[in-house]
Parts: sequence; structure tokens; C-alpha cells
Amino acid sequence: MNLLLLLLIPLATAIAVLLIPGKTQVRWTALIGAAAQLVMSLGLLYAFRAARLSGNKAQVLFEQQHKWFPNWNISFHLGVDGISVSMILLTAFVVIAGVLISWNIEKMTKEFYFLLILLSLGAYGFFMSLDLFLLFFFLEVAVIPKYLLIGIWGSGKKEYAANKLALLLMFGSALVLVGMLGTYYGCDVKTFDMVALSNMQIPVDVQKICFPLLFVGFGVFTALFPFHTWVPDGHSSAPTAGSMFLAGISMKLGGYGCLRVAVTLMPEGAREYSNIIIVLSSIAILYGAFATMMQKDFKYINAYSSVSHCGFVLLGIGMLTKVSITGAVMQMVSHGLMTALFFAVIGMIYERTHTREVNDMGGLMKVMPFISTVLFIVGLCSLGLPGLSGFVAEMTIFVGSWENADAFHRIATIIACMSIVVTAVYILRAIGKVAMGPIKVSYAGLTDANWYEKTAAIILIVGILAIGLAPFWLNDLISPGAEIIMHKISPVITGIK
Amino acid sequence: MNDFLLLMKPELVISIIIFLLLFIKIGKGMSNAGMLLLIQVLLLINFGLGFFKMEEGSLFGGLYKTDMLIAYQKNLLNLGVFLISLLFADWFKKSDHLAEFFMLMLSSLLGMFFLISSGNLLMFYLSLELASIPVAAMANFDLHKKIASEAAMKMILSSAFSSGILLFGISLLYGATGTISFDLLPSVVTGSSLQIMAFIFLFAAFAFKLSIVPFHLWTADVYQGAPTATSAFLSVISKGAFAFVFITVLYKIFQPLHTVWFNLIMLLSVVTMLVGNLFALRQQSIKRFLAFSSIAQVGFILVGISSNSSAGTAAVVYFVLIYIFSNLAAFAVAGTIESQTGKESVNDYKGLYQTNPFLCWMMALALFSLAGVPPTAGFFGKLFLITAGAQNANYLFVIVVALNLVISLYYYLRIIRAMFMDKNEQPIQKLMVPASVKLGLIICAGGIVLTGLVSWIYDYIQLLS
Amino acid sequence: MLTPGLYHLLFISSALFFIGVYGFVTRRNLVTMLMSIELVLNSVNLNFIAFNKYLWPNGLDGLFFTIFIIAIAAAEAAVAIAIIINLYRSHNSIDVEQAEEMKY
Amino acid sequence: MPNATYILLIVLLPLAAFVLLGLFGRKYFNQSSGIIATLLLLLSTALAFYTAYGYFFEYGKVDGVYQKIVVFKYTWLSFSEGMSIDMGALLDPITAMMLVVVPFISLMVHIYSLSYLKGENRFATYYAFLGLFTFSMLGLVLSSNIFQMYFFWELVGVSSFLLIGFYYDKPSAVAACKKAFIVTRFADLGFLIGILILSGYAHSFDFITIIQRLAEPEAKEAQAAIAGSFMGISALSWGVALVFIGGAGKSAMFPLHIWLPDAMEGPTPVSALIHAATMVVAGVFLVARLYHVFSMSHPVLNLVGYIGAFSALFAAIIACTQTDIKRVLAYSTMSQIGFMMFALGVSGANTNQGELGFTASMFHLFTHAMFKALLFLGAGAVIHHIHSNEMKDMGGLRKHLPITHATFLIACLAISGIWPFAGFFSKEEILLAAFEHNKAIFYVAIFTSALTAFYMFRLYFKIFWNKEAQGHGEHHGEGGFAMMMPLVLLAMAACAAGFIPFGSFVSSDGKPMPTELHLTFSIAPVVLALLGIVTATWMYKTETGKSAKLAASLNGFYKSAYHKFYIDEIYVFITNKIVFNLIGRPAAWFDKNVVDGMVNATAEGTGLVSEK
Repeated sequence: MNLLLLLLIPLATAIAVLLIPGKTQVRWTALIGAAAQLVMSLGLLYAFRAARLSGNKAQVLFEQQHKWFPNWNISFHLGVDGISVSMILLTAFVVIAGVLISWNIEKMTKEFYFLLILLSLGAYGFFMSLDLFLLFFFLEVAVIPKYLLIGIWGSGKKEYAANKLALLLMFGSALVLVGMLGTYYGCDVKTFDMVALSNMQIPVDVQKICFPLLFVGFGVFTALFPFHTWVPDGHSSAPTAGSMFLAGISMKLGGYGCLRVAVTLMPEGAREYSNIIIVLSSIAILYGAFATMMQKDFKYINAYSSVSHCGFVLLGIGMLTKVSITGAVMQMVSHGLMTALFFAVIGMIYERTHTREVNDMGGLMKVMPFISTVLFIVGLCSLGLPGLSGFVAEMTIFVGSWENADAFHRIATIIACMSIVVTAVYILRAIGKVAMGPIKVSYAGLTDANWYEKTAAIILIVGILAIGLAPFWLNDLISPGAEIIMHKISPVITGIK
Repeated sequence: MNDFLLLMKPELVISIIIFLLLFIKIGKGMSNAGMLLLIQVLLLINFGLGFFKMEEGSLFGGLYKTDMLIAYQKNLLNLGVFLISLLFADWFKKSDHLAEFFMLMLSSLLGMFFLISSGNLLMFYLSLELASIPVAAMANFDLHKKIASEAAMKMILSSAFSSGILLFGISLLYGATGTISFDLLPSVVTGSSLQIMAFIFLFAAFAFKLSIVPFHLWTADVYQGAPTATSAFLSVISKGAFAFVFITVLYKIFQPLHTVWFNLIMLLSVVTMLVGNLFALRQQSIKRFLAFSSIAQVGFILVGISSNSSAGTAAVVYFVLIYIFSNLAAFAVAGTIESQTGKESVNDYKGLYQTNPFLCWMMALALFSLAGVPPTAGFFGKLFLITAGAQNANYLFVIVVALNLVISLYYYLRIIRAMFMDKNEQPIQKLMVPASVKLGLIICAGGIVLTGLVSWIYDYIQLLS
Repeated sequence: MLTPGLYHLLFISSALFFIGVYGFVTRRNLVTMLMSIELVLNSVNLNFIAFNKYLWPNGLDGLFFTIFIIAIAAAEAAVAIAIIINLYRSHNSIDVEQAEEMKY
Repeated sequence: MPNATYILLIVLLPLAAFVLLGLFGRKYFNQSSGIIATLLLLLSTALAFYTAYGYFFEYGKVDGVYQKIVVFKYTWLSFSEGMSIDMGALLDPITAMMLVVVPFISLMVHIYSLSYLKGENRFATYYAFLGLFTFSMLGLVLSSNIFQMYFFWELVGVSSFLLIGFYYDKPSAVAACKKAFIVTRFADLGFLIGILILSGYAHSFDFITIIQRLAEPEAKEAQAAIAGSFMGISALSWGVALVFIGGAGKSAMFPLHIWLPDAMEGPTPVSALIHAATMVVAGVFLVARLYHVFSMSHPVLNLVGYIGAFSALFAAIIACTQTDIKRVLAYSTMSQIGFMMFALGVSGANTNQGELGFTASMFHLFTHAMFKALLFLGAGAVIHHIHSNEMKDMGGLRKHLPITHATFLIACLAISGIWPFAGFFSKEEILLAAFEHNKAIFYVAIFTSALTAFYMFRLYFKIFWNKEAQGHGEHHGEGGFAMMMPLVLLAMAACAAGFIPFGSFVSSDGKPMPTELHLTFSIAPVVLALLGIVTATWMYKTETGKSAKLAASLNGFYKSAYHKFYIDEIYVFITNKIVFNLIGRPAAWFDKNVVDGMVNATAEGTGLVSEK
């Protein structure tokens, strides 16, 4: 399995999209590219499992390293472990759904798809990088397409939202940059290579300074309280596919970065600050959920709920146990799929009703059974219904968190658990208002989903069900990766106790 | 004799071109388009020739020195001038005195070459003047424009004044050490108070030339008033040349005073960045905007310089290369629009994308590169500058620099927003972009994308420095 | 009779320099400003000569420098005057206060 | 040994019905979908009966003790060594008993609905939901792992949500289904935390392991759980108490009962299946499943007892005042489940021998399922006939609906505890268990029992006797074979179920439990029940003003009972005024103005600086 292919396919697609004339051709090109990418990702999953089954115990598989700015000890170093594979899969699913859902974009179609694919390129690269610099490069690659997607194709306060998003994310990456440089110069051996860095002991005082920088930096991407305010505005102003990518992929970059860079490289720092992380993420979980309850705009509902759900990711990471970290990654995958689907549904409904105020809608089940059913499924997934992916992820985080036996961690866990009730309240409220109840006269003539909307929704639902019904494969994928991380952290934790 | 020809090749070629132009002009002359084409071809040849036989050596008893890095730096400047000849074709073709403009510009370039190659303060001063004075004339090239003459006036006065300060510094240095040779100076610079005073005068002069805060006041007016081609030349070529020579002066001559200038540069880099960024936030004129942006960029260059290492040198040279591509592209778009419509306010750019997508993409690419957003080369350039600078710096400094990246992004996005997002009832009409401008922009775009991703370019520079 | 020593010359040159700087900063007439710059340059000339003569009499560095400065000052003045004349044509004034087409 | 494939099929056949009908039902076989689902369920029921038979009579008993048999177990999600969510099937007496109850009632409801919902637009969807519910409920009772149970617990909740909200365009139905889901969800939070606490000490999610480790006073895990304390209460107590909250939510125990009456917005057969016979007893089942662990904590067991008893009385009082017949039945359900709960609560003094309360509770669960399903289906027939839920629209229906009338009467007698109907036997055992262990609960129970008889016969007379309701002529008859057959079958079960020697099958320790009748003890309850019936006859057999007078004489009390003691209003106050206004709104405001404001202020500050 050559990982470079995973970068070259989107690149080739992007270039093809730029060169090909005609909107229909552009759409199909993008779709074919996304499909190829999905096939590649599934192939990667297969190859990865095959390699693991055949007893390959290496930390990262399919490694490849090319010379790239050797003077700074930077290299083009790619490789995947189970965590990355699952994130790549997530990306592939969301991308193809995003491409499909934007089928009816008429304004600057070519540019739209180009940016979408550029964004996905950044995400793929980010998840595969084993070099800090490369990782940072891809992290930033993904920022500007978001800005443009929101600013050009968005709605509402789009310029304000786009600016806020770009600046806050850049603020985050600025912190990451500083943390990265601190790490680079703080070690005896100057290198950006993450494998090399993780094999050496980064001095404790460097960790104590750089860990918060890196964690907060990445945390901004994943809606770390109180840097989450780009989330509601950004998501709600973005076009449908933009929101899907933002919440589905982009927020996961942060979580992945927190885990892969901050926690893995700096266990001492992680231990030092884990309590703060837990407090902040608990706040985000509950506070995000309560704030969601009060929202009336459908997109805001999902955006705030993303804040709450991403709180789980950070909570899982902050709890620093193997199971909770596994859960955090699962939550990233699950939330990625789910929230992408949620935004897709909101987009579909908005296309038809031209309003996002939940109070203005009602009884859509009658005219759009498919869309409403998808809304039910995604809503139930969001509130953690068994059989769907959200349950698996949340439970794993809860169980993992509970492994910490002291009162502080347990109370935090219970606080996080409480969100399942609040989530149920706002999800049901939204669904009840939108899909159920008597239908408005003006909506009686609306039509159900088109083929592309259906396909997009079904692809994402398949992903959600695949995790929700049979989580063991995902667990098998992630858990060894989490174990390696824990392997680094455990001596630190037990050493202190 | 062979040595002479070989080592001074860049200067000789430029001189030949200048004279060639002069003869043609004195002779029966040519049509503007033909002349421009000729110039472009000549400059291309000049650029190509630069890569032959880059060697190390010195002439005239150390007055003139060259080595691989210096030759490379000259190549960069050649490239920039060649691009200018392509990018501002629109304006050139309309100009009455095309040949003169290039003669002036090439003279200035010649001065810069000597400046980079100078091994002696006298040579340094002479070439500095040769590099500066023609620019003032270039600034006044739109004779009928009021603001052009104002710009030229500000340019020449500030340039002359800074020369005066520089000379005063040099004279003090001479008095304190008794030598003006670059080779001898490092061994005699000891850090006496007179030397520090001389250094400060010298530094101030450089600050003028590089428009480092607080000596930046002339920059915006000159950029706005001068013809866009001149502003581009000023902001890219002359900045680059001065940055190169600044490094030489600091690293070679004033190495013993390292502790003195290190903190000064750190402080000034942050201040320069902040001022550049904050003023750029609220500019309406695109050229003024680019002026403040280039002030901020100088702040970043200073970060690289502060590293006091070969990595810093390499990062600065690399950054200048990228800066040539990015800033020239931005100026070219602004210049093309200005020369065809006379509009140069950010508000005029609203809705530009609907009519001129090509120009907008080029502008966007250039601005992203200036902002340091990947995958453009500007990202790498900025990052290496910061990485080099972080070597000796503390966290606070790096954080402030990194946050400046965020602020700068904000105002670059302003232009992007105007072009791509804002609605406009009457956007600028569809413009005819001349082929050479297109070619130049595409070269710039290629440079912006590839210079970063293809790492051997940087490796090569690092090898030289 | 008092022979002028290095310090006298330096005093004069420094005075000239600062007078020049002061003039450049305060005067509003462009020609006067140009004259101020000439003062600065001449102070430098004086410096070089003085240093050469009193401190480093073995070389001629300072002397040469002075000659070049004088030459270049002339060139500079020529360009500057040309520009000022042009400015005068368009503004009908050589007062810097009048040259404020460009605003922040 | 039991055949794993069969057991798997029991669960998966309803799921197959759900998937098949859910995906393709509306398009391809709308009206035939009922038949398909029913046939699939019939197969499942047959297999379930076969399994239950096999367990009770062939392989379940080893050395005279019924064993807990794990038929199969697949690791579904493995957290760490020993901690994993397994999908498995655990067979023990209560599971086997539930394997009889759940598919049987479900099958009856399936058949009944064939006629009841005929012509309904979303017929296929309805059956799909029924399939989903049956699947989840079967999965729940078969769970071998506490997390597996939670998994199906939630699924049961959601299928209940879907079925209550089946008439989604009725605002009241929407409100009811949301309420049901959210209230039970709130209770599930307790369940979840309870699971975390218990499994945290037991280091396992496996039921058998948890019971082994926590119900054995000598085991080190149990000692740790007892020793660990929070706010002066042992961790074990916290754990089981929280689990009980989960059960109480599902089983509509006070104060988490508010969703149950509203849930009657669903189609009536659904009420019969979910809100009478199967889902609402899941809480009882849960407590029974972890009975041995509950026994380790007497305070919690007492809590279970008192809450059960209070709910029984509370619901019975409200039931006397309601006029919607389904609501009366709903409150009666709550009351009966209260009986089951306190039966569990009053026992458990020791774990070494069988407990009468446990057996009685399970017995009552079994019989109650039969006659309560019957009552609901009967009520459904009535509603089907006159298209109203309100008592005031009814009366004198015995001539029009003879079969319904007869079966309804049987069910009323059964629930009132009149010999020889099923309710008599199970209720006697419960009362006996209460009498032996806790006199206070016993008196409440016996009073409630009388009250039960009173309100059931109030209902009965109001429907079938009393005044003649207007204009029956144009209505169709009783709804055909598909509706009558389940009624008759259930009535037969309600008559016969009491004679099953239940104690020899189901007991807390697996050994047979002697359950003979104590005739002398039975006199008092039966007499009281008869007294209730007589009172009801006197007041309601014909249209008289006596009931109104009585209501007037108890004015305040009657009013508050009629308004369900204003519990709903309290909830509304808490959610609207406290949760929404005091938490939600400030959170949203804080986010919009403070947190976001800081971000904007930074941006504006930078802008201001640049303007000088």
C-alpha cells in the first residue's frame, strides 16, 4: 500500500477539476475522485488489517520517508497506525458524501469542488504525516479552503463567520507553531520527525511549556472551551458540504493533533495538565449541550451540539487511559460521520423549506419521509442510541474515564454522562418540531430527496451502522494505537503515584 | 583579465544591456512593443547567463568580492527584474520613455549588484547611491501625476538624508578603526562606545532603506505615488538587495557587536511587524496596503536575520526569492488593473472575481503566499524565517511573531473577501490581460507553488550560505 | 595662534551634522531641506578629512571617500533639483506642506 | 443443551421483520406486511416456547437447581482484560419465563393489529416498529451482560418512542413520545452510572461474574464495594440505587411515572404490548436480574419496597378519578408494577434460600402481562367501536360487544384478585410476602388491592353498563376474528395462568419454592376486593349521581387526584423555569456575549489600535 497514492488521487482530482470545463463534468470528476479515494481508504483498511493479522507489530505501517528540507531535519514522512487509518476512512466517507450533497451547486461549481478536494487533501495528509512540520503544513492547508467555502458559498453572516473561523484557526495553528519550535529546539537532537521524537525523552521543562501550547493550539480546531466560538458561526454560515467538512473532518484534525502530537510526544505535560483538560472538556460537554437547548436555528443546534460532542473527544484524551483514548478516537470517527450526516440533512431540508428556524417547520415526515427518517437516525445517533455509532464511542469514553478511580475523575465522568439527557432533550425537541406535528400548508408540495442526496445519506448511514452494530473492528483498529500511546504515558503516571 | 570578465559577469552584462538600450534610443529608436520584447529577451538572457560559472573571488584589491551565494543573490534580483519587465507590460507599452525607465532600473540594479559584492565601505557607499538615485527618477516617471512627484520628492530626500546618516556612521567607524575594508574591520571592531555609535548610525541608514519602523514613514507615500512598476521594484528588488547586504554587514563586520544588534533587531522586528500589520488593516489604497504589508514582511525578514547563523542567511535569501514571486504578482495584478481602469482602492476590487477570475486567482495566490498560508511557498519562507529566528529567542518573542501571522492573515483576507465574496453592482469590467503579463503571472504562480514544495531549492541556498 | 586639533574639527563637524539634521526635520522648503542634507554631507567630509589627517595618516581612505562624497552629492542634488522642479510645476509650490495629496 | 441457533433466531426474526419492512415495506408490500411480520413472529414465538420448555423441563435443572446457562457469547466491544461488552444469551428461570411472556403478548398484538390498524397508511412502518420493539425486548431479557442489557434497554426506549409517536402529526402524540423518551432517558442516566459503579468494582460487565463477585460477602470485590463510600453511603448502595432509578424510570415508578399516562397516545395495541405487558416490567426484570446484588444493600431494597408501595397506592388513587379509559388502565399498570416492585423490595433478607417475594413478583409479572394485555386489547376493541377514549361517550356496550365484554370482565376479575383467576394467586403471594416482612407495606398493599377492584369495576361498568351511549347503530361490530382471537386466548391465559405451580420454576436461588395457598390469609384481601367491586357496582352500574356526590364531598382531594397530583406541573416548572431559564438561557447568553464577545473584542481591539 503506497500512502502517497492517497495524496496523489485528491491532487489529481483537484487539478482535473480545474482543467475540465462544464459543470456536469466537474461534478462527475469530483465524484469519481472521491469514490476512488473511498476505495483506496477501504483498501488501506484491508491492507492494514491484513498486515496486522500477519503479525506485523510495527508502530506504524506503510512507512515511507523522502528527503524534504533535510537542513531542518524535516522529511516527507508518511505512515499510518490504526488511529490514522480510522481517521482516513472517516475523511473518505465524508468527502464523498460532501461531493454528492453539493451536486446542485451552480455558483462557481468548479471552484467549489476544487476547494472541497483541496480541503480533503489537507486532511489526508494531516492524518498520515509522521513529521511535525509536514503535519503543520497540512493542518494549515486545510484552513483557507474553509474560509473561502464559507465566505463565497455561505449564507447569513458569512463574512464575519469566515473571518472568525480563519483567524481563530490560525491563532490555534500559531500556538501549534510555537509549541513545535519549542519542541524542536528543546531537544538535544533537533528533528521534526515524530517517530524520532517519540522515541526520545523530551526534557520535562520543555514539555511543561510546549504541551499547553500544542494542546490549546490543536484544541482550537476541535472546539476546546473557550475557543469554540468559531464553531457555531462557522458551521451555520457554511454551505452544506462546508459544514460537513468542517464538523466532520476539520474538527477532527484538532483532536487527532492533540492526541498524536501533544499527548504522545509529551506524556509529562499531559499528566501535568490533564486535570485542566478534563475540567475544560467537561464544561464544554455540558455547557455546549445546554447552550444547544436554547438554539432555534437548526444549524446552530448541530453546531453547538458539536461543541458538546467534541468535548467528549477531549475528555477521552484528558482521562489518559487506554480505553478512554480509544473512545476519544471512536468519538471522532463517529461524530465525524454523524455530524456530516446531520448537516447534510439540514441542508436538504433548507433547500426545500428555505428556512432553518425549527419553529417555522413541522410535519415534514409527511412529504419527505426519506429525509425525515435520516433525520431520526442521525438524531438518535447523536443522542447515543445503541446500534448507532455514538453509543459505542460515548460508552467507551465513559468506561475508560471510570477507570480513574479518584473522585475528581469520577465526578467529571458523571458530569459528562449527564449530557446524554440534555442531548436527548434538544435532539427530540428539534426532531419533534421539524419532522413531526401537523404539516404546514406551504410545505405540502415539497419533494423528497434526490438520488444524490439519498446516496450521500446512505453512504454515511452505512458508516454509522458499521460502527454502531459491529464496533469490534474499529476497536481492534484503534485500541493497539491507543495502547502504544499509553505505553509511553503509563510509566509517567505510575511513576508519580 | 579572464578573472575580471568572469567574476564581474553579472555587472558587465547589465552594463552592456544599458548601453545597448542607450544606443538604440539615441539611434532611430523602436516601437514600444518591439523595444519591450527586446528588453524582455535581453533580461531573460541575462538571467540565464547568471547561472554560468558562479565562482568565488575578489577584484580590485578587495573592493569587489563575489562568491556562490552572492552570485545566486544576483540571479534572484535578475529574475525579479525580468519578471517586472513581463508583469508591467501593460504600463510599459503606454509609457513614452520605456528605454529610459529600463536604463534607470538596470542602473539601479547594477548598483545593487555592486552593493552586494562590495568589499569596502567606499564601494558600499558608491553602489548604494547608484542603487538609490535612479529609483527616485523612476518614481517620478508619471510626470503629469501630482502624487508621483511627491513620491519622488520623498524618495530622494529620505534617500539622501539616510545616505548622510550612513556616511556619518561610516566616518565615525573609520575614525574609530582606521579602515574601511570589510576584511579588516571585523578584527578591529571591539565594541568601543564610538563604534557602537557608528553602528547605530549605520543601522539607522539601513532602517531607512529597508523601511524598518520607525524609519518607515516614506514607504507608503512612495509606493502609492510612484508608478506601480517602480513600487514593485522598490519593494522587492531593492528590499532584497538591502536585506542581503544588511546580513553581510551585520554578520561580517559587526559580528563582535552581536549582543548589541541581536536585541535591537528582535525588538525592531516585532515593532515593525506590528506597525506594518496594524496600519495595513485599514488601508483603502491597494498600493498603500501593499506598502504596509511589505513593511510587515521586513519585520519577518528581521526575525530571520536575528538568528545570526547560516540558517538565517539561507532563510532570508529563500524568503526573498519567494517574496519576489509573491509580491511581484500582487503588484502586477494591482498594476494591470490600475493601468487599465485607474482604480486602486480595495472597494473597487469588490466583485472582481465575476469579471476577472484569472487576475483574482493570481492575486489570491500571491496574497496567500504573502500571508504564509500553505501550500504556497510563503508558508515555507515565513516558517523558516521563524524557525531560524527561534533558535536564540525566547517563547514570548516567537509567540508574538506567530500571532502577527494571524493579524497579517486578517488583512490579506480583506482583499480576498472583496474580490471573491463582496457583491458589487458595477465591478471592474473584464480586462484584457496582455500575454506577457499572463506569462509573468503564471511564472510567479509556478514559483509560488513550487518554490516551497520542491525542497532542493532551499537545500541549494542553504548549501551556498 | 591656536592650531586646530582633531577635537575642534570634530566639534565643528558634529555641529554641522546636527544643524543639518535639525534643518531637514524642521524646514518646510524643499530647497532648504536639500541644503540641510548638504550640510550633513559636508560634516561627514570634514570628519573623514580630520580622521585621516589626525588619526590614520598612513592611508588615504578618508580623502578618497571625501572626494567621492562630493561627486555623488552633486549627482544627488541634480536629481533632487530636477524632481523639485517637477514638483513645482505640478503643485506651484516647493513647500512640503503643500505636497500632501496622499493621506493615511 | 439449548440450541444457540434457535435462540439467535428468536431474537433475529423480529429484527428481520423490522429491516425488511422498514426498508421495503411501504413500497412493495404495504398491506401484506402485517402477515409477513406476524408469520415471522409466530416462528420466533414457537422457538421461544420451545426454548422455554426445554429449559424448564429438559436441561435447565441440574441437581434440582435451575442453572444460569450462557448459551453463547460474542465479544462485541472489548475494553480491557475482563471488561467487555458481549452479545450473548443467558438462560435462567426468569429469562425463560420472559421468553414465554414477551413473544406471546407480542404475537397477540401482531394478530390483533392486523384488523385494528387495517387500512392505516403506514401499516408497514407500524409492523416494522413492532418488530424492532420485540427484537429489543427479547434482546433485553436474554442479555448476559449488563451493558448488553443497557444496549437493548435504550433500543426498547426508542422503539417505544417511535410507537408512541406513531401518529406523528398529532401534537399530543409528539409531546407524549418526547416526554416518554426524555423521562426514561433521565432514568437511564442513573442506570448508566450504576453500571459504571458496579462494574468498576466487579471488574466485569458480565451478569454472572458481577453477581458472583458482588453478591458474595466474602469476595474481595464486594468488600471493596461496601467499603468504598460517597456521602456516607456505600458504593454498592449507590450502584444498585442508581440502577434501580433506571428500572424505576422504565417501570414508571413514582416520581418518574409521568410519561406513562401520556404514552397512551400511541395506538392501543401498542399500549397493550409496551406500556402494559412487556416494556414497563423491564425495570422489575432488571431488579430481579440483579436481585442478589440488591440483597447486599438493605437500605436500597427498602427503598425499592417503599417506592413500589407508594407508587401502587398513588396510581390507584389517580386511577379512580380518570375518565379516559386508557389512562385508567395506564395508572392501573403503574399500580400493579408497584406491587411487583415492593414484592422484590420486601424480600431479600437473606440470599441463601429462596425468597417468596421474588417468586411472587415474577409470578405477578407473568399473570399481569396476560390480563393487562387483555384489558388493553379489550379497551382497544371498545375504542375501535366508538372512536373515543372518554368514558362519557360509552355505556351499555355489553350488547354490542359481547366477546369483548366477557373477556374484559374476566380480566377485571383477574386484576382484582378474585379466585380462581390468575391475579388472585400472584397477588396473594405478594401480600403474603409483604405481611411476613413489612407490615406497613402490607396494609398499603391490601388497601390498594381493594382500590384496584373498585376502579377496575368502575371502568367496567362505565363501559359496558351504565347509561346507553348514543348512536351505536351505525358502528361496525367487534372487529373480526383477528381482533377477537387474541382476546379469547388471553382470557384463557388469564383464567388458567394462576394454576401454574410457579414457585417450582422461578425462584431467587433456582431451587423449587413451595407456594401453597394459605386460605385463611386469603380471606381478607378477597373480601376487601369484593367490597370494592360492590361499591363500584353500587355507584356505577346504572347512571346515578352517587359518584358525583362522592367526588364533591372529597372536593380538594378529588381534584388533585384528577390532576394527577400536579406532578406534571411540577415537572414543567422544573424543566421550563429551572433548566431552560436558569441554565440553558444563561449558557446560551454567556456563550454569545461573554465567550464570543471576548473573541470579537480582541478583533475589535486590534482594529481600534490600527485606527490609532
